[in-house]
Amino acid sequence: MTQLNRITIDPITRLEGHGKIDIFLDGNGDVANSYFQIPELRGFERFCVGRPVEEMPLLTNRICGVCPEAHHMAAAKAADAVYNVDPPRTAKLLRELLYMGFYATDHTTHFYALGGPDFIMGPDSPVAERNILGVIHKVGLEIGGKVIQMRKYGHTVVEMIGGRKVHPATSIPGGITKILSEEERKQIEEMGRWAIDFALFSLQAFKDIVLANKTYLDLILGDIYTHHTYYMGMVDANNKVNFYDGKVRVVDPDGKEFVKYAPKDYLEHIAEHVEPWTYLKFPYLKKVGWKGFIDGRDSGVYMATPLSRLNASDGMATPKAQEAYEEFYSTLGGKPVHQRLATHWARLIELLYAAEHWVELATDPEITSSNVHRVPTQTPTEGVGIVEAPRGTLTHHYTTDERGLLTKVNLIVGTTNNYAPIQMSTNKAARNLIKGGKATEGLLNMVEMAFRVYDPCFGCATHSLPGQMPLELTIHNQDGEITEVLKQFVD
Amino acid sequence: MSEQFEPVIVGFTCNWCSYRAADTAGTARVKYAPNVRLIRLMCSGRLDPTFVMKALAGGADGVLITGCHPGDCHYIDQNYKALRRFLLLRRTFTGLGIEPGRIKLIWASAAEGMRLAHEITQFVEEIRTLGPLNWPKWNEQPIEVEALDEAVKETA
Amino acid sequence: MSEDTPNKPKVGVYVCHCGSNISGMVDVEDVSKWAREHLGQEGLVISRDYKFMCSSLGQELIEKDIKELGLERVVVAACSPHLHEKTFRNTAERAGLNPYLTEMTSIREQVSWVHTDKVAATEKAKHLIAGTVERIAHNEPLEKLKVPINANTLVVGGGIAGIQAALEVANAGFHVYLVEREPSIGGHMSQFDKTFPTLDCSACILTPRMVEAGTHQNITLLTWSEVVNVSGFVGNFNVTIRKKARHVDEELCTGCGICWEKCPKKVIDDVYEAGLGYRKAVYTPFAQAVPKYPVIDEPNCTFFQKGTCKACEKFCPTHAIDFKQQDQYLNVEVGNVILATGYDLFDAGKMTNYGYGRLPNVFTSMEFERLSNAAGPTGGEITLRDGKTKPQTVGIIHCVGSRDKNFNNYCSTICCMQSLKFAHLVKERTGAEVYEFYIDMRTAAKSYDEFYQRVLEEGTLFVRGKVAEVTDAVRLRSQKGKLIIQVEDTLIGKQRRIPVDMVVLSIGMEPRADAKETGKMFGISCSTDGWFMERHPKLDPISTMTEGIYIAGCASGPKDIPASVSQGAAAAARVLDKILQKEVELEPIRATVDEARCSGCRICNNLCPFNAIAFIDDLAVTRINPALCQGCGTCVAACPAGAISGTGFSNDQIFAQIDGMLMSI
Amino acid sequence: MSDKPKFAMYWAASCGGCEIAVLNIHEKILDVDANFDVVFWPVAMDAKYKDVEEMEDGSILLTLFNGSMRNQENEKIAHLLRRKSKILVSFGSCATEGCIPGLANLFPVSEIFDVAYHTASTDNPDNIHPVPSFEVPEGTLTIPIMNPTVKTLAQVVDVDYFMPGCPPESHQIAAVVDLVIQVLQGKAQLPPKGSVIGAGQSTVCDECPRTRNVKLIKAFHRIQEVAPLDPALCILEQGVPCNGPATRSGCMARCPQAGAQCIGCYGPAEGVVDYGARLITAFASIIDAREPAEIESILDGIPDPTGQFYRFNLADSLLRAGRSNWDKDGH
Repeated sequence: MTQLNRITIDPITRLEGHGKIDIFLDGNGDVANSYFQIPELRGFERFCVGRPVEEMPLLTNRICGVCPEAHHMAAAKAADAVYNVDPPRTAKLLRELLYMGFYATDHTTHFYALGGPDFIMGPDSPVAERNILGVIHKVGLEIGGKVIQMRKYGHTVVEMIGGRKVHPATSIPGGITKILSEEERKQIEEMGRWAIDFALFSLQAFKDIVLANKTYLDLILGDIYTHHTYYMGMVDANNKVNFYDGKVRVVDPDGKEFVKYAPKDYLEHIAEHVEPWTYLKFPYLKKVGWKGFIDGRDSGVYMATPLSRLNASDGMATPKAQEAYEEFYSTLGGKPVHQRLATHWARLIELLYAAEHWVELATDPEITSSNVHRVPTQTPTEGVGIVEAPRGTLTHHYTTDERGLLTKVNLIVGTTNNYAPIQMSTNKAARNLIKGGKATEGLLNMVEMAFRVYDPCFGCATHSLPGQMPLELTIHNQDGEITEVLKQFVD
Repeated sequence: MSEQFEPVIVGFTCNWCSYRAADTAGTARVKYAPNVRLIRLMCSGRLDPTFVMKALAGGADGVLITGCHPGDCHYIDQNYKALRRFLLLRRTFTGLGIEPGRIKLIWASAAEGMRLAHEITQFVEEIRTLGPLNWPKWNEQPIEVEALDEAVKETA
Repeated sequence: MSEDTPNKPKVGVYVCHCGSNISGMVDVEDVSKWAREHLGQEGLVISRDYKFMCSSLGQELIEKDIKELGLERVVVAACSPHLHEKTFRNTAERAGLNPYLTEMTSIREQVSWVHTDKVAATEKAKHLIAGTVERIAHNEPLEKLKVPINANTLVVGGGIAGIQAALEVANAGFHVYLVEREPSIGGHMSQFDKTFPTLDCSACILTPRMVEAGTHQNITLLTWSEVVNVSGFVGNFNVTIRKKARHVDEELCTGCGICWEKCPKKVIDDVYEAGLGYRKAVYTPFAQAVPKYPVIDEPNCTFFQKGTCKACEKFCPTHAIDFKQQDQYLNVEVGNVILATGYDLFDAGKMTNYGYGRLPNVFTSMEFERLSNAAGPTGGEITLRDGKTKPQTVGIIHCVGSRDKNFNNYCSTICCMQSLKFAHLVKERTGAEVYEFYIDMRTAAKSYDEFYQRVLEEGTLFVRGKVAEVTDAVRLRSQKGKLIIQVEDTLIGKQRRIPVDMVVLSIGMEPRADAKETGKMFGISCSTDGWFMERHPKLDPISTMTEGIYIAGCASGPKDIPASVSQGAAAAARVLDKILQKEVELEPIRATVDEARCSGCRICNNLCPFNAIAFIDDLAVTRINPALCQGCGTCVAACPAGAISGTGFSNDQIFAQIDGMLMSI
Repeated sequence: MSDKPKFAMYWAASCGGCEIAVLNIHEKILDVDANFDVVFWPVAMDAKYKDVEEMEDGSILLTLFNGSMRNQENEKIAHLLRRKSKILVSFGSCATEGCIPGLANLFPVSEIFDVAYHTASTDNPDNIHPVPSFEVPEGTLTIPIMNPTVKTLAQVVDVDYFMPGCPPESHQIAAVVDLVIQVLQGKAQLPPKGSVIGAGQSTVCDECPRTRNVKLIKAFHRIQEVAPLDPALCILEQGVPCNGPATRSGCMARCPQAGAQCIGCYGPAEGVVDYGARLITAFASIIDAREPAEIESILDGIPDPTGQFYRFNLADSLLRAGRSNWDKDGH
């Protein structure tokens, strides 16, 4: 068989390997195939076995320093389930409030520092401007301060309830260890109201700059970034988006409910596929089956992102977010939205919901109650805890002995859900953009945009941050000489 | 297995009972196995678990801890504190895959040279049946990348 | 981390042949040669082997090397440090090297004498030496701690042992605080009538001593008083004494006795009279009491109970009665303490098969002492409970509560002799027939056995066997009203039922009920049977593990009067020795806290049995009092912050020793 | 631009929390920017291995290195950055003591694979495991080889300073940044090589506001059995195994202040050789029992001693790994 050229896209550095894309070209220099590899495994599922279940919220924190709050919550809920204990209402409120603070911070970071610049500045604007600084210049200086402010506020909430800014410490089986004081509550409420304004401001900015701009809209609606897959997201009793609790709902490529399952039943619906060339597994819908990296109703591939959560739900549980939700679908021509780039918009709608709900929780009369823990009385056995991490549905599944020491641990983390779609998106982008062994202009960013929409956090799967992943792409000719080096700088 | 395995054992004795018991054994010319090397402490209460770990990490196959009989401690009741540490240490070792039998705590009064000798010989036999521990000398042998490849290939 | 630092201190290693004791099983030349060749990088500059290191020539060898080679550390591989550690430390000191920079490795007791394979033995010797050589690099020069001695002495317990001790110290010209719980000193001895074997009158020999103690210018007598707190350490104890309210002003009282004549309240005296006699609510326990002042016994005093009476006050010629008097707390500073707290008597009621308390004519030995005492309730008449009937036959049962695994395993040592004394007194005063029921006769002291012979000759009947039961259930009408002693006579191998009128239970001694608390207060321990523990049962029976605390008399176990007296004197001698030294030297093996690193977690605070560890609240750190610290190192090993270090046995020293011992050779 | 001293920050096997902690020093980050020329910081900017390779040895003044040595690539970069840096700081718990992922040292890599690729939800009938090098139709794909044992940075290269914490507290990071800047301005001295920076000398109790008394306990409790705890009283005295007494100070006792026990992320105190040993002896010291049977039953209250004592520190402990990690016959 003919010697193929190879293109290696290495998100960070060639030797560090926080995930890299190998693109193989055929004799004509067209894309034969591409592989997105995750080269790291830390083995939490093994070494957590033998530990006391109450430590899981603290141990699994360390899976990811970007979304430790998500692991903390999923672990705490799984531990509740293991003891079959229902935490007092206040404990749940506090956990969820912490989680809203986290969501607001995380979505803000992604939109302004990572995803947003593509639009606000435009995909083909000079790379040097396509970053947070560029955004500041375009939208106005005060935005920079606001972004930092928003991150600070979010972290303050996390610290007030979780005890620490990174790796919260307070959730335990049956509730939480910290009581919220009235002073803290006031402060949190004020910050929350500010956060709502910030979210609205961000949405407005998105509309003014992106939606008003035909080029961007076309880009969003274009085919390169479109995949017809299943969509997953957690919903409350009214099928509204919920990050902390509820049932997991999956809709098919036509937006019809495919299944809605309770966390404990996840094994009936989710399975993971293993490939020998990467450490990360590929989850898929068990009842549909693994058909490889392909679109459509017959492929078990699903997506779990802000966009999928909106697709999988019937709306948002807070008024302003609900408005935004409706506008979202009316603008993009109804449900479900398959255009991946719309995820950025969806993310801002979630930001608004997080901020609104933040205030709802902070003003709940029971939030400062001292009844924050219920002592478990039953023999620990088995439990599943699911939350929506910003990057997808996060599942923790524990089995313990009668002393509550873990005997089995299974984790399906946020980003992992999207591993197959990411592989597909990058592959598709590459196929569309690389012709005749030559990369077209803006290819790099186009390909990068293809997976940046997923806000991939390999901290969970491996250990890299959702960074503006700088790309370096090298194209070899038949003889393997470098004919062209395309680079994107970020500084 | 050409020649039989000779365990290396580090022993910690208190100055007042067990170390004197060793003296008594000597004076009475009681014979016992030469595998134990004794370190004198003022009291079994001085025994820091770090000593035991250092001994095992340093190549010992077992560690013997001795003190005055409960109630007879020269320092009134410090040997009870040694007992508590010993029991917790042994549990910790189990989690690290070290047989609990590799550390032993015995009480011996200054008069019990016979007993000490007997216990030592018996402990040596117990370790002999457990076999060598030979814990890796981590600092002395940094794993070479080649060796590493091998190691991983067989595991992966 | 004890990494090889380039300039390690210069070490000399000296391997002793001990004649052939060591060289017979250990190839000492090879060991010494090996050390020279392999321990260079550990700082070794010289290693020698020699026939007898402890000989003056051997020591000179070391001194010479220290001077000429500038040795900074000396390792002697020879016998046990318990034999010659001092010797070689002195050697080093003579050559100008701090004694604590010398270490011994036992290759005799731990190697040559106990192993049979010369190769293995030689190898083990090398390992041990390597360990010591690595260890000694981390030894620090240490100075003995010197603490000044307060010349005052506290004696607790005013029995004969305590009195003796107090007098000895006082006569030597030093001040003594003599503390007694009861209203008078004198202890058990003051209750006896005669003392064996000489039969001289207890009161006659005791009283002069009591008086001397009571009037001695160097003795502060504190009766009706108890020690409630002790702090400090050898040479510098601070003692709090509770002086219970006597309600009698000692300044004014003349001891005339009118108050107890007039006192309307009769009280059964179960302390001094063992329950056989009465005293008043205001009383002195006995006529010769020292001091002469009575006490008012609040629980029994009508005024204190009902608020009226005050008879004593009305009649007191010197207005010495003071109902308002309160307990006083005195703080005294002393350098040494002698505990002569004595013993309690076994509670005969526990042996229900002997019927004490149920059968009126079963008496305890102490009751008998009072019966036979001229100053006692019956004026020395030996009668049955009714107070008039003279017994025809008397059975004396030995070892009641002693040598009995149900009660006390030990022998109370005095019961045999006291029983013989009783037999003699019964015969002398009543002519009754006397049976002695014994397990073994123990009469092992000066002229004790002669006394036994004498009692035998007087016709006392001896039955060898432990009495099973004393009962009033008679089988023969003729025996009606008698007590039957059921016993197996092991000499003739027959069960016997012996009818008697009176039974005397020779009850044993027990540690004071509060001995444990007392021990705790003074920082000393009790043996398993509850007596105070001596530093060494043979070689140091009057010292304890705590410097400056001595024990005398029955506090450390059953004793007769001569033994108690000599212990009192011996303890006094120890104290005087300390006082005359003016200061004590303490081993410098001590723990210290690095306060910068102490987190105040207080993990260590419960660990020190010598109260050397104190928490300083306002600084939130823990401190160790070097004079109280005994150097066990438990807190060093316990500190989770690694903030406590211990001299002589530091982590670095022991880590290095482990490394050395495991060095591959 | 570059007469300013060069600054680098790198992550090996880490979770990213250290980077977040650095970002959380907020405005201080501007001081870093003002005083340093940031030449290598993957999270913040394009980072190209060969660019670093091309730098002169020792040309980077300060490198904050977080993450443990999980695979060969981690080690290679560690060696590279050691060469290029004047001051190499082992930053955070992973680099300094192995952190939670160091618990993997309790097991052989093979076992980690066996579990990870055969979980309840994994559909793996053909027993496929990732392999270092794999032939796909189009060519060969390679992924880095995992080390059998997680190592700390100092076990691989010479380290100048250690900065503990999971992650290091932002106020401590800010303090260290200030210090280095002052050193640059000649206003301060660097601490001796090998020092621990950005932390205290003592242990967490030193900063913990809870009241402490003489400790003697009859039972250990798991926090969910007794929560909520008395907020004013030492957690350990309430029977909950709190690692505070043995854990280096510097975090301001955040977890105890939030009603949770210290889990030990700041590692051992100054000069301590083995963190776990300190905790073993500390916990044993407060047990109020003398009879072996009673002591054992009290110890049952610590269900996972190995995890309790070596949660963060296993890779840096004297024994460093569980026996089965290296000894096939071990169990």
